[in-house]
Amino acid sequence: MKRLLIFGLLSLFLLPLGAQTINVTDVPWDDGKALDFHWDFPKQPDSLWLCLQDAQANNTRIEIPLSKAGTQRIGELSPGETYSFLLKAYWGDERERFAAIASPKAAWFYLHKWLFLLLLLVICGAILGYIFAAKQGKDFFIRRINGLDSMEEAIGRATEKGKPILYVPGIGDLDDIETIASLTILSHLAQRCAEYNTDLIVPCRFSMVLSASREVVREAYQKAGRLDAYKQENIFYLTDDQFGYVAGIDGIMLREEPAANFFLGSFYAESLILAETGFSTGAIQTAGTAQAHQLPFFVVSCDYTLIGEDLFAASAYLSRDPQQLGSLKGHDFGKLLVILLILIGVILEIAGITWLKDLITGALA
Amino acid sequence: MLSFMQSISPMLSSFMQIFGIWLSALFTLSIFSFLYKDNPFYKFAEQVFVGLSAAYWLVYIIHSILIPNLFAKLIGDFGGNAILLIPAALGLMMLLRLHPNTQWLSRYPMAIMIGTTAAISLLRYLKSDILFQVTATMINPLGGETTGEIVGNFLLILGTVCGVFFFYYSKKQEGIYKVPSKIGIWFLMISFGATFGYTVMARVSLLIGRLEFLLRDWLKII
Amino acid sequence: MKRNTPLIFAFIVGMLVILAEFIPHRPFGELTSTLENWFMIISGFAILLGQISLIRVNSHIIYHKESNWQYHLAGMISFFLMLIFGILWGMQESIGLLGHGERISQAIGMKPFDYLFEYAYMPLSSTVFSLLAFFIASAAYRAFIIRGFESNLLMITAVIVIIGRSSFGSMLTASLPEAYRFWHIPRLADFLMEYPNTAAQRAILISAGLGIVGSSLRIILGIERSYLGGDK
Amino acid sequence: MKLSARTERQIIYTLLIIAVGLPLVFPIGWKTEVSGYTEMAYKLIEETPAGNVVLISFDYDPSTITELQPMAEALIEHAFKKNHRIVATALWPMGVQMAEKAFQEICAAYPNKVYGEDYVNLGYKVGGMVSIQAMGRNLKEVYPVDSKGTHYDELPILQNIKRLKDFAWIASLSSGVPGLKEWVMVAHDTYGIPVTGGCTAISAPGFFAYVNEQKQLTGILGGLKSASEYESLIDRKGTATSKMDAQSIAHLLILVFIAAGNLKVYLSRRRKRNA
Repeated sequence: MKRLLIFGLLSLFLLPLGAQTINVTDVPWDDGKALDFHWDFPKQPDSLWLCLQDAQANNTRIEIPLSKAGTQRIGELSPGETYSFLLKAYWGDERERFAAIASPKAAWFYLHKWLFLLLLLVICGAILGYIFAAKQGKDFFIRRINGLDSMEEAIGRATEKGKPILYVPGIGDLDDIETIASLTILSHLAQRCAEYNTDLIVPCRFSMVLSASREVVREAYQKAGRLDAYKQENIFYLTDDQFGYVAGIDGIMLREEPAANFFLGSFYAESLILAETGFSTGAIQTAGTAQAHQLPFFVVSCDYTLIGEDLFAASAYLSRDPQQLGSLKGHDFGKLLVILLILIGVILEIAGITWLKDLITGALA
Repeated sequence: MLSFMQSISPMLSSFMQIFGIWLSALFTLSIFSFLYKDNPFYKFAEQVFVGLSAAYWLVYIIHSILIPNLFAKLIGDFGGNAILLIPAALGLMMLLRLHPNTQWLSRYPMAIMIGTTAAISLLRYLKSDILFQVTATMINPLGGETTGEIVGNFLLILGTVCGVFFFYYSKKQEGIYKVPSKIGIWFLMISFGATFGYTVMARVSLLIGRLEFLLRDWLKII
Repeated sequence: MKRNTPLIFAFIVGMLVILAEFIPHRPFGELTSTLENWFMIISGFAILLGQISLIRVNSHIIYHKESNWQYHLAGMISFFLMLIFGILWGMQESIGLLGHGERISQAIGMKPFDYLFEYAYMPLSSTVFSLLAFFIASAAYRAFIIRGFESNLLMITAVIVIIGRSSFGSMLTASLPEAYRFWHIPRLADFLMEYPNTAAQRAILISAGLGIVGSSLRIILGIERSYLGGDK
Repeated sequence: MKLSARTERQIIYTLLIIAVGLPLVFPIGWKTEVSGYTEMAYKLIEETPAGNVVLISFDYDPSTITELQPMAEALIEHAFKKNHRIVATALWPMGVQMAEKAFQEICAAYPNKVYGEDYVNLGYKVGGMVSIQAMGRNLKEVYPVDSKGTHYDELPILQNIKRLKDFAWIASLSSGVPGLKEWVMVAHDTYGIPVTGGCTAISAPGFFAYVNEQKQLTGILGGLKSASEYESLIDRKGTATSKMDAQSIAHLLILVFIAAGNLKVYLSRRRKRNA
């Protein structure tokens, strides 16, 4: 404590002397852990020696470049604590000492991130705005998803041939949003199946998915007024095991030869086994997943593929659920914003103006 | 007895090593037997795998999370770490999910975990997968050094913009709007082709690894 | 009440994390840091929960002698064997309840836990996915048939990449003159990966990223609550 | 001649085994060419000054050992050659054992490297992205002890390491979630540390979008081929290179299958048309 006092007094005494030569400032808009140390001598010194003392009187030597004038940022400090600086400068035999006191302050906002915050608020605001508008009953337009065209074709073919339709809701459990989206589509398909009196087979991997699927299909048959045609035993549990599940479905495809297969939900390594077997039985195949790695296998061996977001869009399109619909519109707003930003950015870059890109990159630092 | 144990120890150890390799080979072939059809060997190997994997996770969760980050801290300096009783209690509430009557209590730790993950994902995805990708696409296509790079840069910009437009659902894809969407799907197809090629590479690699084990460690052909 | 209070918790922690991203001042950074450490401990218990329910499901199957119960019994035996080994003698350099078990390790060459890992877990884990090499080969023959323009685009790219990522590809076009180097197959494959592929992947990242932002936002604000499960 | 689907499949499987097995028994020794992204990763490590502490995260399990283990070994060897000091972590529990194996393998050739001074295995932590973020604030809170139970403060290598920012580069070997993506998002995009890494070939195309002007990723190794490229860059006779022959032959075989399949369909269509 005593040492600190002496150091402090010394600094006070020397302060007026060094005021114009050295200067310590707080780094603005930061977490209060850094100070900027500036120095400016009339002539080039031969050597410089800077020492920093914290409130507990611990001294740390700080390396600074040997130059006539400069600024050194000192980090890793504690916010609010007072730090004393002592700089010794040598010109041959001549020596001078300068001292300064400063304390770093924590700000209430990272100013450089303002654009990041603004974009966050704009995108989130758009999503929320659309959700609330949808909940108020506003009906938004969503284009028809191409992959869904298969539904009518599939039902038509199945009715004509008198064969069932196979629907696989993916290998995800009920906490997976892809499975949820898949069940929405299943509900729609089941209703059409009920209307045309076509059998619908739904093998499930998890018991939770099983009960949800039964619920969904039963409801759909009820809506179509054909509850009598609903066959609970067609919606069944196969096994929890990933490959065992696929082997089971393979067996069904070879035995029953469904007229149409639907693989919608989350799929992993098993996608290609399913798609291959289905392809070889000649069924009309529709697949959809958000797992980008698996899409190639579906694209080559299925007639229709819902790619990534398509799966969720299809679910929103069919269910008209305000939450899904509003969200999707919000995302669309974001996509438009992204496209616009990219196009403006590219034009500016070609013109040699890097202002916009620097602005966004700066906000992300 | 002890000296007897010691004297056979090297023999036992080399026996155990050979036994281990045979065990590995047995398990490897059992899994491969699925290629013929689903059979008892495969089912057995599969369940052993599930069991071992679960035990491994359990042991490591206890050893590397619960002991050092919770129990050791609480035992070492209870006063200083008493606040850790809160996550410990929340963790125990998580386990109450197993019983239907106490299941509702697990919603609190769940809400905290999901809330934290959601907020972190929101920030990170917005930054890394959206905004950084936007600035990475803001390039001067003419800035490339070779013709290949210039063409590539144009494709990069075109593909990104059209690809994003492909996932735009608020407009019917008719007339002029059909064009970017079509281009977008072409780019997606090229990318899927690349993924396809890479997947072939990955799966073949894994097979090479297993065959190498069978040929080198087990049969000692190589 | 049972349903809404957790939603408030999710809201508070979510907002805290978001605010801490923009506010450098105390106490946001410290609070978030504490929250992150708690998160780790709670996740530890969550994984524990997973393993316990696995035991529950399996013992149910074994007790009621449901189909294939014998295999589940084998699974449970291996589970407990590995667990007990791990707890008693630890693994690798970590110590267990009974110390390092030097005598046993000497007899079998390594710790029992590591032995099971090396000779049972490793081969099982690495073989399961190598099965897919066979499936890919048969799919290549039976399903990858040239059809429309779009799937052709996919197939052509795939073929270039498959050749380009083998040693064979570089030999095939090694003799091309310098002016045509662009068409050298490994280069062509790299070009496809670096530009068109990157463009498409970027589009996927952006649109999927927006989806994640949307669902995260709905969770934080309590609009999306399906993760809490049914009301019971 | 008409073959049943089952026979066809059996022929395909057998051919594949032969195509992969033969080159393993009789190696050919084809050379590979180094691609740009592998070189980028190599340069990052090559140009980092000696003495720096670096972090390698083992985010995989034995199922992808053939692809990722050679990368791990090559990265460790390269870092040792450049006298970087390595801190190993794992976001997957099995990663701890993978790290141990890799160090064992490389330390045999570098007997003077001391545990605790030149390298350390911190072990596994749950939580993925959240844990990485916590490491960014305070590494010791996340890792009070290493995988052997030694306290953080007793490990000389960690003396000047307080948080992620103190590492010169970070590499993640990743076969899924959590893994490289989380490291990019937090370690690079939030804390600004150069991140590189290796992944299985399946996820490689998805990571290419991060290799850009912003250097979200500084190069990437995707699959066995990149591993063998890296081995050739550091002059290492590693396991990836020896497997590339088998890989190349199998690739050719798959192409033959695609061609044969298409030919078959074409012929049967023509026959139908003629009939």
